[in-house]
Amino acid sequence: MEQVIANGLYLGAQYALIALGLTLIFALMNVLNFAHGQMYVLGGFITYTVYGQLGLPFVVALLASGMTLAVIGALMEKYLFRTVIKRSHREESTMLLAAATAFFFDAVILLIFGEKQRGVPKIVKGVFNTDGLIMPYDRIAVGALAIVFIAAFILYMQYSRPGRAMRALAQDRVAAQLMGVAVERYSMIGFAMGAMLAGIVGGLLVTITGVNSGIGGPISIKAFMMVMIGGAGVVGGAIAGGFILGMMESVGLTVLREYGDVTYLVIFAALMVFLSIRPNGLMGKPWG
Amino acid sequence: MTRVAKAASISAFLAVVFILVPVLIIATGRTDLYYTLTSVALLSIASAGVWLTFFIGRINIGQGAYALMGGYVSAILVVNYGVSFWLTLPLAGLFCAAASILIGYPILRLRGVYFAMVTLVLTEVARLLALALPITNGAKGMVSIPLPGALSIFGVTIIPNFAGMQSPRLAFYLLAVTMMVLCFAAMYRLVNSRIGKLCQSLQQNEELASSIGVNIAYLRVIAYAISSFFGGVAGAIFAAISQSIYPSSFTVTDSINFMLNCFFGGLGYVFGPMLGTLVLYFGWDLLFQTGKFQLLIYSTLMIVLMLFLPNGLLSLGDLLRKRGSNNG
Amino acid sequence: MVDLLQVSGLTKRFGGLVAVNNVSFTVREKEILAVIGPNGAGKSTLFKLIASFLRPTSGEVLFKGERISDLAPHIAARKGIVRTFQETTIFKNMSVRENVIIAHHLRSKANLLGFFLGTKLAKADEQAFGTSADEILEFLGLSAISSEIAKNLPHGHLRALGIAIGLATNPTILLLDEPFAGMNHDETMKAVAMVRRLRERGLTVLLVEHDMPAVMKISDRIVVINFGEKIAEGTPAEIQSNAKVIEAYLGSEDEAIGL
Amino acid sequence: MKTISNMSRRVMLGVMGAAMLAAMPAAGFAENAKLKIGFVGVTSGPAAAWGTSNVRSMETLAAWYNELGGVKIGEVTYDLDIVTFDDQKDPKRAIAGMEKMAQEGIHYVVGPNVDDGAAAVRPVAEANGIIYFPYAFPKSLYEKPASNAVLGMIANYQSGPAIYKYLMENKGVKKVAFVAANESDPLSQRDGGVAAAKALGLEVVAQNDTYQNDTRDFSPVLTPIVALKPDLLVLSGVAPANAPLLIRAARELGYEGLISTETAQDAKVLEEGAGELANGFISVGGASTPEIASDRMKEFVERYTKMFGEYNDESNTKVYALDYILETLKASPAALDNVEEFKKAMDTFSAPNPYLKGDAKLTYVGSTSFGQKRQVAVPMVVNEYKDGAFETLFVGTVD
Repeated sequence: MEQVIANGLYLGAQYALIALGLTLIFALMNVLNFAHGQMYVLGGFITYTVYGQLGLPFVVALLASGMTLAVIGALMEKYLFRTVIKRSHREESTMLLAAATAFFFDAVILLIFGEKQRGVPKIVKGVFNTDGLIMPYDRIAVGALAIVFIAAFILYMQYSRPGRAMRALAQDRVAAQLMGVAVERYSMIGFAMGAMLAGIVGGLLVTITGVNSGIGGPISIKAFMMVMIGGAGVVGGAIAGGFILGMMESVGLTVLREYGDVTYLVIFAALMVFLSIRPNGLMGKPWG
Repeated sequence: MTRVAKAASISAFLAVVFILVPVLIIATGRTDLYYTLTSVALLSIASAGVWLTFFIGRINIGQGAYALMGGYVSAILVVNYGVSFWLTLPLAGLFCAAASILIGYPILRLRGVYFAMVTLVLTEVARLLALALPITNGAKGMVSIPLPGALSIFGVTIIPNFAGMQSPRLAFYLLAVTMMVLCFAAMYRLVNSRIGKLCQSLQQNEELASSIGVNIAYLRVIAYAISSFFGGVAGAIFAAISQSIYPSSFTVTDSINFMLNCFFGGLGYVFGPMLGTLVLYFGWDLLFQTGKFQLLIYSTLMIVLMLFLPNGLLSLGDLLRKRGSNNG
Repeated sequence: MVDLLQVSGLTKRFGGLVAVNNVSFTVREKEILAVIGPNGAGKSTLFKLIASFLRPTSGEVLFKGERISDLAPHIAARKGIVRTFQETTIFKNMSVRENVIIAHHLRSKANLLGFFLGTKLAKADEQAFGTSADEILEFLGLSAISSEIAKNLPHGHLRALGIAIGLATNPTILLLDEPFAGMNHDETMKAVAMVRRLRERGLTVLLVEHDMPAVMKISDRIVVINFGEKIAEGTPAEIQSNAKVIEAYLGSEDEAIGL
Repeated sequence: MKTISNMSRRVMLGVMGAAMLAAMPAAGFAENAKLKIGFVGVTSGPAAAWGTSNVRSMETLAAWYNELGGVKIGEVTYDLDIVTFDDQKDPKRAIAGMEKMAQEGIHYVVGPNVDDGAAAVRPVAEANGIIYFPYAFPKSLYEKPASNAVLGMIANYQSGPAIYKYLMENKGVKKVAFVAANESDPLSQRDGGVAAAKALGLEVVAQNDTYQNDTRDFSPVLTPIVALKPDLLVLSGVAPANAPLLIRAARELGYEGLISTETAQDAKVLEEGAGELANGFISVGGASTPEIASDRMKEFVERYTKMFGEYNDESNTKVYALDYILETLKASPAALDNVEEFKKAMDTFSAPNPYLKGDAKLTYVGSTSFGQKRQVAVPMVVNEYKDGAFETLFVGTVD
């Protein structure tokens, strides 16, 4: 059972980090970024190239992933989403734009990096092993790093000037504007940060699970689920959602294995029932 | 539009889909277009359902679930119980509508991305159920489903046996297009009747709608049931064409595509989903020549169109009209 | 006068917070009754409880002697108790006339299928709604703008449209949520006159309001709440001289009471 | 000024376009007639690796043949033209793809890559006289009354028993555990594998464990299975992308038994994804292992690598389909536009297998499994992964 909980915690930490970027973008702009998973994949491939192929230190690779994605995110906000939000009658239209950018990323990634599953050398070798609890050191390292990034993100949002501005923006766009927050500027920064988080988590996880050009879509969907569990647009919710989903998968796959192929059926059904009872997730704003 | 102009454009449309298209296909020998257009017609029926849920203010990414369900209902009835395909068609739709009432009643309380998300999960639930339930034949799918038989009423054969035809492709095309015309006619009537206004009232403000005495829960469920009915019918016909159905016949990707069709055509226009499906599905097919750059070009065009026409292709007409009146 | 609406022992808790605490009063037929109170006194919650948009923790609301507290809002509306909204809540992408026509929903004789098929009954309904909508717009002085899209209207017209929507449901009692908020003096005077005319149409009006001078002018009786509790009830004159009320408002908005 | 420069640019572009159009036929060496061979399968999305290795094998071979002056069938020499269609793993699209092939007058198509697609295209293929080579295992595709599908590789119900038997006899395997993705193809393959293992008298300790295909971390799935301490862990129908992740997770959880699969895998992917943890992993491959590969196979690998930058070991299996089509056509030129002739030829067809050392033959098999010859006789090469490459464990045959 310790193993199951350890698996769940590790999974939760990485899920939470994936969900953070998505929820940030959603909170600031009400955009459900379908391309989040593709950004993660791109981050993974950049780390693969810099660390795995060019042989530069892992930290450099991780920075490269984060920075590249931040720039891409900023450009996307400025030239795509801002325009469409301004000109569209219904804000759901951004979903089509997000989906189209997801396809675009898919195509570009496939053309540049090919169709094969890619991996990099381990960042830390060896396995931690005591009485039935087994955890490779690289997983521990990645899990810890993920938690560090989450903590840094929370502190940044809480105490830095841009962080506070973004929180005001998330709470009430109009009020924030009246209070003198540069809405456009912080929307762009927020989008860039969300994309950067996706890139960083992609770079982190490529060391454990590798990367593959086609997994962006499924990762986005999983991230949506975590965000919904916790409540859309709430940082705490994304973290809670990530850990809950991680734990449910870990425990479910062990407890329900006798019954065959039902673990995910149960998880999904539970999610539907849960949301029917709590329509805004654990701690979401009413009207996502 | 005046009544005359309306009648004229409707008859022109009917003439194009029922006469001109088959004639052109026969003249040019491009018989592969029958299937492409059949797909467009069927997918646009399913997309029309999604459009209807947009019309009451809900983002629906769950239509794939009902298409899959409809396909299985029809396939199971035809294969296991020997029911005529023609009877299973409405039954598949009704089954989906009934299921959607049960599912929709609790989840339609959700709004925005939450509803979108739950419906997305629903698609996956449908796939997993199709894998797990014994009646669906699980992972092995249902194959060798017979083609639709003859339909006769009072001894008069209305539709001949598909299996006996030289090419069932034309027959499937006509069937799909007929269903599409019926479906969009019903939608058009719905949207332009008082019910349409009621649905719009839901989309624009549920609280106010409720305060003027509209039973919002009931109306939402009704709209969702009609939407799912469309999905089920489309799925059933697809199962008949491919003579097989698998848990993966309709997936999350399909659900997302249905939604995109609606966006692309325009959420503010009844015929948006039809045009959106035509352009997106056909567009992909036309780009077939570009090989490995297909997806790149497709997605780039989509982004560009989105930037210039964020309210859908049909908003182009409005834009031109506005520009014309400004200049005049 | 007959008691139309009885509010008895109404209480609403949100978690640990008591928003409305054991409030009781009655509304008589064809009177204008105002509920006032300082900011955050629980007026809005009370209003939602009466209109069945919230369920009370305890206590109940009786309408013509029948409990309506746990009914869905549309059922309450069907019984004749209809609210308008504090914010400018309208169907923003419809024209003014369409807004009013759609609000005739409760008067439909045809059902949904009938409207779909366009039966005789449905056509008669449509006809009747149109006529009635025009009459209501005329009554509220909105005829000139009946084909404007609602979201383009100025503030004052929106408020009037909200009332027009309320009227279209043919209510017995109309609940107005801050009908004078954000209006200047002239607009308020017009609105006061309009509310008076509502009563002349035979309606009972219950309003929740901030604007003291207007309330003093318009109301037959006033209920004052503070911190979720009723602290006074009476005619405008009685309220103006009530020590508790003055105390409640002191320091915050003394001039607002009109002293 | 601006207008003029714009105009001149437009004129330039126009001229260049026209020149290119004019140059095209000349550049095409259009002396030979064209023979179009189709491909309908998945070349994008998470399963892109399957179809991509198909397409690239075909394109490499076609370029090779064209370079050598074309393929002579009957009296005519043809240049090969590979027409590909990405069905995105969607059976509805697969039908459209097959329709397109019919429209192009193509009678021989490779693909689709999955069960649902292969089943969905059947009506179109049969109505339009198209022989197709799916990489999908359902028997109903190949048994009568179906007649136009030819299984392009070894089915898991053929290779599974052989592998399990070998491992029983040589490695003392007694307890087997199965794990599969929760999708049609892997689940069907798992069911086949479980039945085969039971028939051999093996103890199946886990047969219900599944994972979502989008799983990236397999520790939770494998934790309970590893605790059962099986001797052999079978990854049924595992996608090449998932195989290294599963292997790595199992090993890191302390699993010490054998791991095998019945589908083709890629050595490079295993090396990057699992490194030395993948050593000893058993899979079914084609014939590129040095022990058995002929010079032609080596040259194929070389050309493929040159054309696409990197070889994919799955192509060992997928190189065969196009050669089978061409060789059978050579043996029966009338089949060029009459697939009935092709079917007749299949019963007696035989040609040397150019990719294997020794005197192996290309023939059609499948009588035992399907009751008619509807499978290519790809050698059943069972590989063991070791330090970045495959080694041949044993070679079997299918009849």
